[in-house]
Amino acid sequence: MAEQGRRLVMIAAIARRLAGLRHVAVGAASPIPAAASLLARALSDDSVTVSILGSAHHSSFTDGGRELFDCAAQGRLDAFFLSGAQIDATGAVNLLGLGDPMAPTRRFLGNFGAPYLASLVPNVILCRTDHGPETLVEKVDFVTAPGREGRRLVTDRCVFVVEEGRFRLETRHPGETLESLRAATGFNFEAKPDAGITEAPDNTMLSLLRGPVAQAMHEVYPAFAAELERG
Amino acid sequence: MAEQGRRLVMIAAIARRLAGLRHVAVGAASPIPAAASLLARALSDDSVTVSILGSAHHSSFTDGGRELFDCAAQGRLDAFFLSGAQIDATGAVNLLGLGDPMAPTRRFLGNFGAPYLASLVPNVILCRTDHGPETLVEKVDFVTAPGREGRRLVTDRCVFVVEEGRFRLETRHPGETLESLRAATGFNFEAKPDAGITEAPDNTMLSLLRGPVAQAMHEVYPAFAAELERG
Amino acid sequence: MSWPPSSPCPEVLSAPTPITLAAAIPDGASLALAPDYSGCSLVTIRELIRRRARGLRLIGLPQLGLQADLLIGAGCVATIETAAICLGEAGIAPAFERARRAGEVQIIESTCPAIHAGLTAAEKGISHLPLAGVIGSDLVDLRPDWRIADDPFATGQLLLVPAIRPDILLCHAALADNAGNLWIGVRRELMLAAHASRRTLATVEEVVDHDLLADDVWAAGTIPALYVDGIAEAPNGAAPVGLRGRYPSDRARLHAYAEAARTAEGFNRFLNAWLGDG
Amino acid sequence: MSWPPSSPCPEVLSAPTPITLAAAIPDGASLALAPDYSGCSLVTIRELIRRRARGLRLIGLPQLGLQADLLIGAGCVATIETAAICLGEAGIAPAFERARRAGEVQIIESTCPAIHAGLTAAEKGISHLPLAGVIGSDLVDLRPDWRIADDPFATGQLLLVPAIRPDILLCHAALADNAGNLWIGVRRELMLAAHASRRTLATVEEVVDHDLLADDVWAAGTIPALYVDGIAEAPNGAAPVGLRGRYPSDRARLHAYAEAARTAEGFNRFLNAWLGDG
Repeated sequence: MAEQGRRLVMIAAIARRLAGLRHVAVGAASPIPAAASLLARALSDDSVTVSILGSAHHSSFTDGGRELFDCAAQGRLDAFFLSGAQIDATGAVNLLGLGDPMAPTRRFLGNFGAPYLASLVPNVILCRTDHGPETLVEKVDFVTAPGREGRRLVTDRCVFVVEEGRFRLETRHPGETLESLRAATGFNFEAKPDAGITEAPDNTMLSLLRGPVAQAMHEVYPAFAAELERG
Repeated sequence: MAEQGRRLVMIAAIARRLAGLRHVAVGAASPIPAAASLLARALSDDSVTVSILGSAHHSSFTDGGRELFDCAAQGRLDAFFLSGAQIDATGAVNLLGLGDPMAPTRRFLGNFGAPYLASLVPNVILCRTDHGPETLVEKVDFVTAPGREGRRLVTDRCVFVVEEGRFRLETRHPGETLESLRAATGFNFEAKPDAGITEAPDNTMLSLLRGPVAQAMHEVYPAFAAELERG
Repeated sequence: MSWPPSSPCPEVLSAPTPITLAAAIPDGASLALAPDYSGCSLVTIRELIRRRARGLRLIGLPQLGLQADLLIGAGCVATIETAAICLGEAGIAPAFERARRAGEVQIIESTCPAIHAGLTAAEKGISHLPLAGVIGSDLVDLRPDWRIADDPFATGQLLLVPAIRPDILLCHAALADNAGNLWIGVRRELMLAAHASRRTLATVEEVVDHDLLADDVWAAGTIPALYVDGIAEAPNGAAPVGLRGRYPSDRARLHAYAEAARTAEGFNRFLNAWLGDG
Repeated sequence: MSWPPSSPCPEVLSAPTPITLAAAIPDGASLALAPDYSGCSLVTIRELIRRRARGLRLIGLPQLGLQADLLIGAGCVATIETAAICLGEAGIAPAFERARRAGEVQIIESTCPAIHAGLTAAEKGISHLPLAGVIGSDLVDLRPDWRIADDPFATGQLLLVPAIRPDILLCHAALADNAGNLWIGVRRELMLAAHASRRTLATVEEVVDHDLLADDVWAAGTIPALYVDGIAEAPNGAAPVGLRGRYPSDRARLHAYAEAARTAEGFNRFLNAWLGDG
């Protein structure tokens, strides 16, 4: 499947998880979660509030940097997205570095708000566009945030969900097999009994993505928005 | 001494205590402290910042009701004023009520911010315009805020200061004697060895009071401002 | 955890009026109200009295004024938690004073920074906030729910004040927009209370057509719709108290109230006249 | 207590420029800096580098970006306390990464809400703030200054984060007035940091003649002069990062920096060109 096709599958898979929520926030440098959230908003007839950090037009925060965190603690933030330089079989993420955390052999950008949001936001969706064995590992070197039952990981190859403390395969994207996924994943996993194929975006979704979603994405993610418009 | 004369002596006595400070705040329903603070500002060539609560023009707070208290805790508030339905020999004030605090025989307005500000603001000046034995008592029925060494009480008759845990007479206003003060005061007190007469406002003060101070008072205390203008 | 979870946010009221706002405040609710200088929805208070609300637990932000006195006099109030209650320059709140003497209202005595601290704890989703000062005041003895603890980071003791989570904030502001954003300017205690409260209901002088969040100059003083559950347009909705930047308080009317309400009969005459007003 | 006490507020700088602002930041000071999206005074950072500042202890609000990377590359920095450090879409902060590998900068790892909590504790004059969440992260093991305590009001445990009191907040904003009031709009983390810091120094795009506190629409987004110790007019003072509502970041320049600064030589070439610029 071409890269743009995989992206659209990821966006649709995430957007479907956001249906019925009230308030979804998206951190910096997260174009796929941003597109998925804006798609969920468009599908909900704007009943989902979307806060895109770093956006002047799609953020409803007026109380400074702390507001996102206070909002989460108040129970007013239903979903947030995290990436993870490492993500492990339990759903834990590592945003800090490899090796000794006091002197990592490789350091990532930092923990940001993940240690807090991961425990306070009911729906934290993990997202990686480069499903591979170095990223998806048996055990993270540093627990920026621990895993949690029900947490989902959406990659460019499949959707995992934590059940009984470990990721299970929920759906695989078109073109993937259980074998191709095992080869690309650094941890062992079971597939859910009903694991099927990730549903591709339908025509309504595709037209919303090309139209209002792409338009809303232009401010913060112009290149990504242009690709959405090309379809 | 006529009422207006006493007021001017009080205002001058307070203003002299505020010289050299950076930031003075005045609570609600405090015309004499407000006039004294604005006078101190005028005398300082506007180097004193004056925050008058309830004023749109003379308040530099922009972070809501909590800011006054945060500001005090930061060490950014040099002086504040308290009244007290009862004030006792130790400098403690009672803003709550008489008798059992759970069922007072007479209840005043409430504690406001006094329990906090009295301990965090370095210069809390107590102020009463009706020096009498029911107000100035040996022991308050309820300690809204305890006394503190060096705390001053400015009344319409004299200035007291807490030294070694009790009020001593610092100066008496023109027309008062030690005897007249003892008769009007519900607690016993010593006079400081150097206790003299409270200095009346000089001509500079009087002209500032009639001019810029009265003008600045008009927003919140129109009647009081008109009296200042009459001189 | 089921997916998706039920939303933690209440439904937004559709097409609200002061009457429907009042109807959305159930008997027994804890209700945060501003002091007379900071955005009072008297027009909704009137509807609360008309519908004979009962058992309200008022929380002052951090004081209470005319709104509380009217509700208390009309028998709507069970408890008040406040740093003070008064009618500004008109002095003692007369209906409160009568109810207090009759033992008809329970008073939870507080102090301004303790109420701000309790609301801040709720805003941050923590059980309590440490508070400087206050220790040394007899007020601490009146609050068995407050705790004194050794400061874990310094010598000395700290007061720990539990979170205050009002069911509802009711306020009045100058402007809202069609999306439900509420402009409160520098009256930031209303934003704190909106964050801390489960619901926020407001009346406004006018609903404007432009997006208050689109321009940072307006956004800086705006409570986002995210926190606001119902807004009704109600010009002059704060009267007879004032609204900063819009209109002053009606001093003659406030003094007339303070005078009349010294007796139960006078209060009822004033109230009936007011209920007949609009 | 002597009367009057010496003022707790520092002197306001008279007629400041970015050069005098930089001179007012002593070596070894703890210096709060905004992330690239929230008001960076690059024009003062340049003067700090020109005067060869040393031993600065940077605090991210709550992250750090280009300002920190330039200061670190120029050898001005001893420690950083931050939730993250990066150049936005230009990725890893290259001078920081080199200094980290060489052990030239000490990193105090944090997370956004812990920094906000530490500043809030300082704002409120308390030793610490309880913080929800975070427990369960290995980050707690990296912070011996944080404490875990039983929640005195609920079952479970709370993280206690000590107050963060920066010596100086340095920022850039759109407007100030002649009285020293600083308009920061919705960038409210700057107001929190100004409250928490001993001094606030700022550059602005323009100094306006009208009083920013006179109109609530402006006042709502204004840090009062009370907290501000020096303001210098410096148009385009945030470049090459952007200023919300004024100008975007210079993406080409940031990417050129990210590329060049991968080596010490490249960094120095970029720095010298920049120091020669203005």
